[in-house]
Amino acid sequence: MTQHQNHHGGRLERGGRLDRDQPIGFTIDGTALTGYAGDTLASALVANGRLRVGDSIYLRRPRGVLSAGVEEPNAFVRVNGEHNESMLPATTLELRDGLDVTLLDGIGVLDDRPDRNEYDKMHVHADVAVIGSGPAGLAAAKEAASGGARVVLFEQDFELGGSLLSDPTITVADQGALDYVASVRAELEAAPEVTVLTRTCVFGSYDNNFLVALEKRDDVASAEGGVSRQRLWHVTAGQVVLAVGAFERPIVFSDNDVPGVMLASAVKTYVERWAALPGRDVVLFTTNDSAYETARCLTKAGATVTVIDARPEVKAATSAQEGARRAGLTVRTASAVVGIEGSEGVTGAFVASIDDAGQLAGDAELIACDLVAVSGGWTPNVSLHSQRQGQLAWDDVLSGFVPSAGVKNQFVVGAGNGTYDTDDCLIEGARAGRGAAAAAGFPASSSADGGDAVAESAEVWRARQHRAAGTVRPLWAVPAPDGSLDTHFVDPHRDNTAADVLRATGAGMRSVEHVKRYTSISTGIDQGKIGGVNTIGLLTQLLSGNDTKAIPSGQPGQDAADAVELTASGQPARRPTPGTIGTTTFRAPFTPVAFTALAGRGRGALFDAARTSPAHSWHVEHGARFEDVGQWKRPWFYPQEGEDMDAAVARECRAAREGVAFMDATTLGKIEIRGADAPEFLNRMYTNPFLKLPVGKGRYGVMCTVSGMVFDDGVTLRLADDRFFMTTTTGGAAKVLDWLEEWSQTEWPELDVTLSSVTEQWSTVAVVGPRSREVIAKLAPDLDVSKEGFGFMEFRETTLASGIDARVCRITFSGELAYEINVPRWYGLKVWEDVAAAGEEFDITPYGTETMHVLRAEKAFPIVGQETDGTVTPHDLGMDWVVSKTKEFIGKRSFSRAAFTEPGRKQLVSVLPLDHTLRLPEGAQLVEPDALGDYTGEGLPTAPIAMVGFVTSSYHSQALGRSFALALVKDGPTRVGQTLLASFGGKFAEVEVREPVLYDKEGARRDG
Amino acid sequence: MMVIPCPFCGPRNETEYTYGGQAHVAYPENPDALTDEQWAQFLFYRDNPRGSYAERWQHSAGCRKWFNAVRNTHTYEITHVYRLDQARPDGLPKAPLATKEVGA
Amino acid sequence: MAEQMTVKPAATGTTDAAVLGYRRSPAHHLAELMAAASGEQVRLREVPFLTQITIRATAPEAVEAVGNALGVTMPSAVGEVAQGEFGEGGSGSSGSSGSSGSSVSVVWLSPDEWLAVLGDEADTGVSIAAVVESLSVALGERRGQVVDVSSNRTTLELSGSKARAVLDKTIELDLHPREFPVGRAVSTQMESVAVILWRSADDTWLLMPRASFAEHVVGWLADGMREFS
Amino acid sequence: MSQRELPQHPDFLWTNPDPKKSYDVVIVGGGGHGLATAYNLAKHHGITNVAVLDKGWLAGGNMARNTTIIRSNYLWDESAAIYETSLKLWETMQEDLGYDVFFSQRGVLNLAHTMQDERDSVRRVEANRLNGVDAEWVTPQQVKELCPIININDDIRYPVMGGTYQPRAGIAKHDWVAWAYARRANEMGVDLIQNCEVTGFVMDGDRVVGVETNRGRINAGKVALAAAGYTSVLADMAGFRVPIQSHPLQALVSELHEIVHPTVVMSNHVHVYVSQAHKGELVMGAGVDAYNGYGQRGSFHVIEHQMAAAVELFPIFARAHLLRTWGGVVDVTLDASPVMGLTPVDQMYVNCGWGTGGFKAVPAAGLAYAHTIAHDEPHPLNRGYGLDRFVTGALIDEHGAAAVAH
Repeated sequence: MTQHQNHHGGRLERGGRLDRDQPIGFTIDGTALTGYAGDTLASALVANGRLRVGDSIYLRRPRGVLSAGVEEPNAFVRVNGEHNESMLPATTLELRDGLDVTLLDGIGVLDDRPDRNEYDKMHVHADVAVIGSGPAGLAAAKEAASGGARVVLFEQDFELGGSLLSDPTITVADQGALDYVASVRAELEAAPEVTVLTRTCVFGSYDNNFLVALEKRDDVASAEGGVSRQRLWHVTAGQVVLAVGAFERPIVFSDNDVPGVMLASAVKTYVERWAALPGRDVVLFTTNDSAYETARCLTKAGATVTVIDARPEVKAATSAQEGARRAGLTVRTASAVVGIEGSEGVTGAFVASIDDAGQLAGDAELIACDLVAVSGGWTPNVSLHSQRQGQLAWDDVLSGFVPSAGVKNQFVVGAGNGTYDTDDCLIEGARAGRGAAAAAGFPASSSADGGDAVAESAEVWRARQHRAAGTVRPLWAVPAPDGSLDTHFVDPHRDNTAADVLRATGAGMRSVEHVKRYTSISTGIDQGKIGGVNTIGLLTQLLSGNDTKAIPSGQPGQDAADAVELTASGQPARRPTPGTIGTTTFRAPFTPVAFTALAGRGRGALFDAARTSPAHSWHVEHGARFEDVGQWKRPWFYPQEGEDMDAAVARECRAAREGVAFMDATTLGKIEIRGADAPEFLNRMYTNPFLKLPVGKGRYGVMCTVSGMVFDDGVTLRLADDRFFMTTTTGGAAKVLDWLEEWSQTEWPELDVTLSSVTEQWSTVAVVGPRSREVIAKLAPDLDVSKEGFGFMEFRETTLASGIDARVCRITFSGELAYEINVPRWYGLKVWEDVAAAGEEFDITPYGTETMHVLRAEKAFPIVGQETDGTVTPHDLGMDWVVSKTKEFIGKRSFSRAAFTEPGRKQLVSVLPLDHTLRLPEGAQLVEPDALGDYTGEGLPTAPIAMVGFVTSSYHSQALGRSFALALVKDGPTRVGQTLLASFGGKFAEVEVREPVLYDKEGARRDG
Repeated sequence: MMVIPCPFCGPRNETEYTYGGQAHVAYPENPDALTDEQWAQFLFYRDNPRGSYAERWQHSAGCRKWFNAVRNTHTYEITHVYRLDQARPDGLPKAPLATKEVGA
Repeated sequence: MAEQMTVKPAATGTTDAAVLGYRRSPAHHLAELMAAASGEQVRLREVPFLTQITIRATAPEAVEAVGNALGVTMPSAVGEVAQGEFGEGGSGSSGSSGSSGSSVSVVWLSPDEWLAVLGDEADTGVSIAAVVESLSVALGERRGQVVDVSSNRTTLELSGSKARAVLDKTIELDLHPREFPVGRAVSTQMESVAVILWRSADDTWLLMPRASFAEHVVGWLADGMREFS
Repeated sequence: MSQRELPQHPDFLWTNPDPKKSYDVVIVGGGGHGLATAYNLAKHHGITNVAVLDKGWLAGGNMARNTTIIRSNYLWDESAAIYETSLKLWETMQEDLGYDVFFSQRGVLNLAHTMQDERDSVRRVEANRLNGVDAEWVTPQQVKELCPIININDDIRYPVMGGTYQPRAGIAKHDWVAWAYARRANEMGVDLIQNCEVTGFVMDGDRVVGVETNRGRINAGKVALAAAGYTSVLADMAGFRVPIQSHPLQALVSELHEIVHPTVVMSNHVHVYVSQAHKGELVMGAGVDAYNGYGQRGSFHVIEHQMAAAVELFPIFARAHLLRTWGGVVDVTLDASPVMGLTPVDQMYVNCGWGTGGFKAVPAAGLAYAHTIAHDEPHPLNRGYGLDRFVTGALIDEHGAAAVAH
């Protein structure tokens, strides 16, 4: 593909920030090449004479390296190896020994092998965060640090210096540019409170100066693990100094995407920083003075340079044009490159004169060359500023959007603020550094670097910026001799051209956001860094009607010369400017970030806490299978050798109903409540009365939301007149405490009530079954466990045989005689084991949540979250008895609304499949037998079939010897005895509606 | 990242807080005295301005105290933070139950 | 109304040593893991069985009374921890705890909530029940609460020159000595797990998560320690 | 391997007129709902003297910010009815509007990670089927067959226990949809007025007769609000309240990748909602931020959590890159169902509260809302969605019933 290989320049014999003693071998598309330590992949390619990279994504046009930085739209690679990483720009990829890459055609390929690298996160707090280490950033950091402030300096490159790395020959603060960088670096690294982070890109800027940055640590990451390959920094900064530079804009002309067309500043960077010469015969096409520096360094490197300057002749002897001529260059003014010769690589540039309106003013002339360096002007990098809703204003002289209204506690300095003179950057940076340090409470110790003893007004400073920038003549689209705009690339990554923009305006698009969407400009990987402002400029030109040739006519309502754009004040501006058109929105991230780096360490077991009870190890040892209940790991069932779940659950159920079984109930939420008004408070929270609950007794209660829906339930014990011990559901523990706190604090602060969570202070073992009394008698010899001596819903404080103090309650969630033993959690395992030992002679059986569910369902005890879904009232559950008719409580008012009093509510019943072996799927819907019409379950019914309810719980009952289910059914209690059809998976089964409670209706078993 | 100044614990990241919606919406003194329309207003209607908004937050990962904050819902800037027993700063938006009823 | 019910009052004597021997701390089973993760630069261990009592009080005189019972001036602002001696030699002896004493730290948790932390009763001879009793008497009928939460949380100690680096990976708060000096303790969270974070010395930090989260917190910390091991 | 490039948009979309003095109907809000409503007014009710006003650029709100998931597998009858009507209209939209909207019926999987997820899923599937909505429960193995890149192993904290699958569900291209409606409406005479912000309403007693805007007064026979999260601000001007709260909702895309993800996967439990768009970018929705916000931005930690979940479920996403994040303003009601119907102001109508369902509802909402406006009474599809349900308590609680977001 590359007959042009090695046609271009190559590595210069000296110079550059390279370690020439350290050659680095790498492979691209199977070809072995060599670079040096200090190279990027792109600089090594340039040094090897290879500008050509992958093809463009849709048009399959050959493309070359365009830039030397994060804005690169063409040069993307996949890094091969154990873990392929896709879509990395060659311009920012540090060259490493053995690097093996494949060029991409604008699109990535995801590797499906697991990424075994590590990624972590770090939080850092800074008094002053300085982003960017060019001259402005270094000056800012140096000043900010001088008074002892905590300063963090972020640099996305692997070297500090920013633009100074490409300007090594200039003098900065009376020393060589690189010496200056080294001296500031040394100073910063010596300061105890300063952190310098290279390879670290701040990609997100959020409210309150919260910054997010990604550090690439391939240089330190270890194969053994522990050290992350990338680190996400969460930065909380008092003050932020944005010193993030500017992007050079390409120029939109015909075939401006041919390999060998490169940004002028990138050319300079390759030559100066990496001693890599991108071309030997160079046409340099510029709209401004800055590119003359590129001409100078190219000449010095031995290249021939022809300057094509879009601007008319500037007569002043001090002009850049004259300077270049004096240096022996050919400078052609009022001219433009209007086309490129060559497709796989530049072999020549067509150059023509242009008139004041930017139209061609003569025939094009071909100048042979192997590189076209372009400079369309500069665009301050405003991404981070704009992510914080910082305002921008279009500056005609600078020909760019510059920050206007600032962001609170932020400073924007240097090229990112339109300050392009290095000395001015130092002044502006230092001033911001001092300002930030002072605002952070650590005034800088050093005095001014000079030049700003009296700070200029914004206007004076702007004038200074204007003088430094010189004259810029923006060329939003250079006409081609054939009038076509089809290969005038505006957004190379998305393969969008000026012709696309023209179509957009012709279609009625007036907003830049619409143009973006109509074309897809700025949606590519560089997110508009390359094409954003050129699009806006082009749009301005098209909507102004200046370029009459470019504006189609005859479209209804499309007289573009009359296009109306509104200014911020809402007044129509007949002549749009880039400022009135405005930019698209800048969003994080500034540069792409791997998903896995954002995921960090929170993977696998660390994704979310798994909460365990003190007896967890026992459950594991005894073969429990676990169920996730919220964050808790609860034993689900304990299969024995050869048992499936059904067999295990049947055995566990039998034990509980016929002998004795025990369950870990530690996960239930527990809240200690104290206060003179605690009874009143509970009375308002629960639907049933609590004022008269005697000390020593417990009561089951239901809580509702304000809108009357069941919210949680549980048993609350009265420990003393003013002390209660509330239990909640496992999943509801946190929300119930929050709920109580909210009402206590925000609505009824006058009530004397205090709440504390003791969920994990206590470990709870439920001992269940006809023989549980015997087990408890052994465990708690001091306790009178007789039916008379220890009644249902009572509790006792006692000392167990082991000497451990315990609170024993007689509570049942199965209908059987049952006890709950509560002990401080650190005795939980011991007491669990003691229960197992005491019960051994009765063949005590551990059971899990599944058996618990079966047992309670046989008794129609609802489970909040299973029988309820946020639309179910206590009445719907058949629990009218738990709803007071007299007292006021939360939710009560809602019950008198129409939807709660009219028939048709779904209410709890049990349903029995006529086929006793059929266990209905939970969630099966219920319909009336004649509701199906001719629907057989095949495919879908032609019209909706009315549903009357659905199955909430469904099990096989050991006690009943058959399958059964609970269901919420419209007017359920009135349907008892009716037959309904359960619908599931395209099948139907007849079920009989029954009263909810199927087992021990009289409640005879709870006393043993 | 919003940094919310808890009146008791000082500034902490929003991740430590629970949002509680509009402030100063008192539970009705006597719910039974309300019409269904009025009750619906209490249950389901909250102001939703673009701009200054008095709202409730709980410092759930810290002192667990509820407090009020005035925050701009567009800029997310918090201009006032005050305890439940402190008066609402002057000039803030009205309380919701004061506005007209909705039928339809 | 319920006077006929005899709810046994909490014992206030010293717990039997054999009984104390039955205790298992929440990170007991993680000791090996913690030891393996520890090295020269950072170490992690559990400090088990500290006596921890939640104190809730609102009235100034109630706050003063419980402070007196503990022998401290109750801290009044976020981050503050008061230190004192409970029992023998301290002003807070309840008279029922025999001849033992323990240093006590009182951590401010909210305007009306504190956590009193004392040594393991097996070491100090000061029983939890004795502290609860003493504080309950001090609080009296006034609004508030005294609750034993010794089992509710455990205490993990992270120490060493890289301890802060490990914490900075996971704690959002500013842990710089200017903002978080030695002796400061606050409620915050670690990857959405609530913890009390307490800087007990320059390079020593205590984290107190609730007991069921011990495994997760140890897992996070150990994972973060690996690069320093 | 060549990548799919979408065809170009038509050469002409719409005119940009100045507002007239008066319209029969002024629709406030030029998003999907406003545009579809205008189209339906013109198409089905012969009402063409209509203006759609937008304070910014057309379809620049949630229409430009959503993750384009289209499905109808909602639990309750009322929801299933309107979303299934919508889905059927999606199936014919391309012909109806003469514009390719790239409705790709690649199916949507809703994953279950807990036993209660599974119960809720089965319940929803069975209800869907009886309501004529294609839906099925699928096992983890079937999940894997439908979407081979999903990790169904037990090595993650919340393993996949199965899911529901709606084969006819899918995604579309949002701008194309909005512009399809805009172009047709414009062709039939509807004026699309951009950069036109409503600053007040002109009343004649209890009746609205016009709107004040930054481009002057516009008289209106009827005024229809279709402004999503901004409905509260407008209703406030009109003197009534709507029971919605506006929250930030974030979404994100990766760079372009060759296609690896054949369907749409949603997991409420771990907050992952992901598809791979036509051109190859991964599109993901995040969870709703808890607080009220009109800032069109949310909090970054929400995205970090989501990424952890995404990479757990889809190990292949590890090396994809986050390219762009953005935020929208979702207007949510307490029952997570929309409000559509009459208002206390005569001749003023409201359509809001769609939460994360707005995009998929566009065609049916346009149909029902146009009917409501034209006849001054609700269409059968939105009879249950009036403000009165908050008074009677007859909520359509898609939220409480653990239905799925997005």
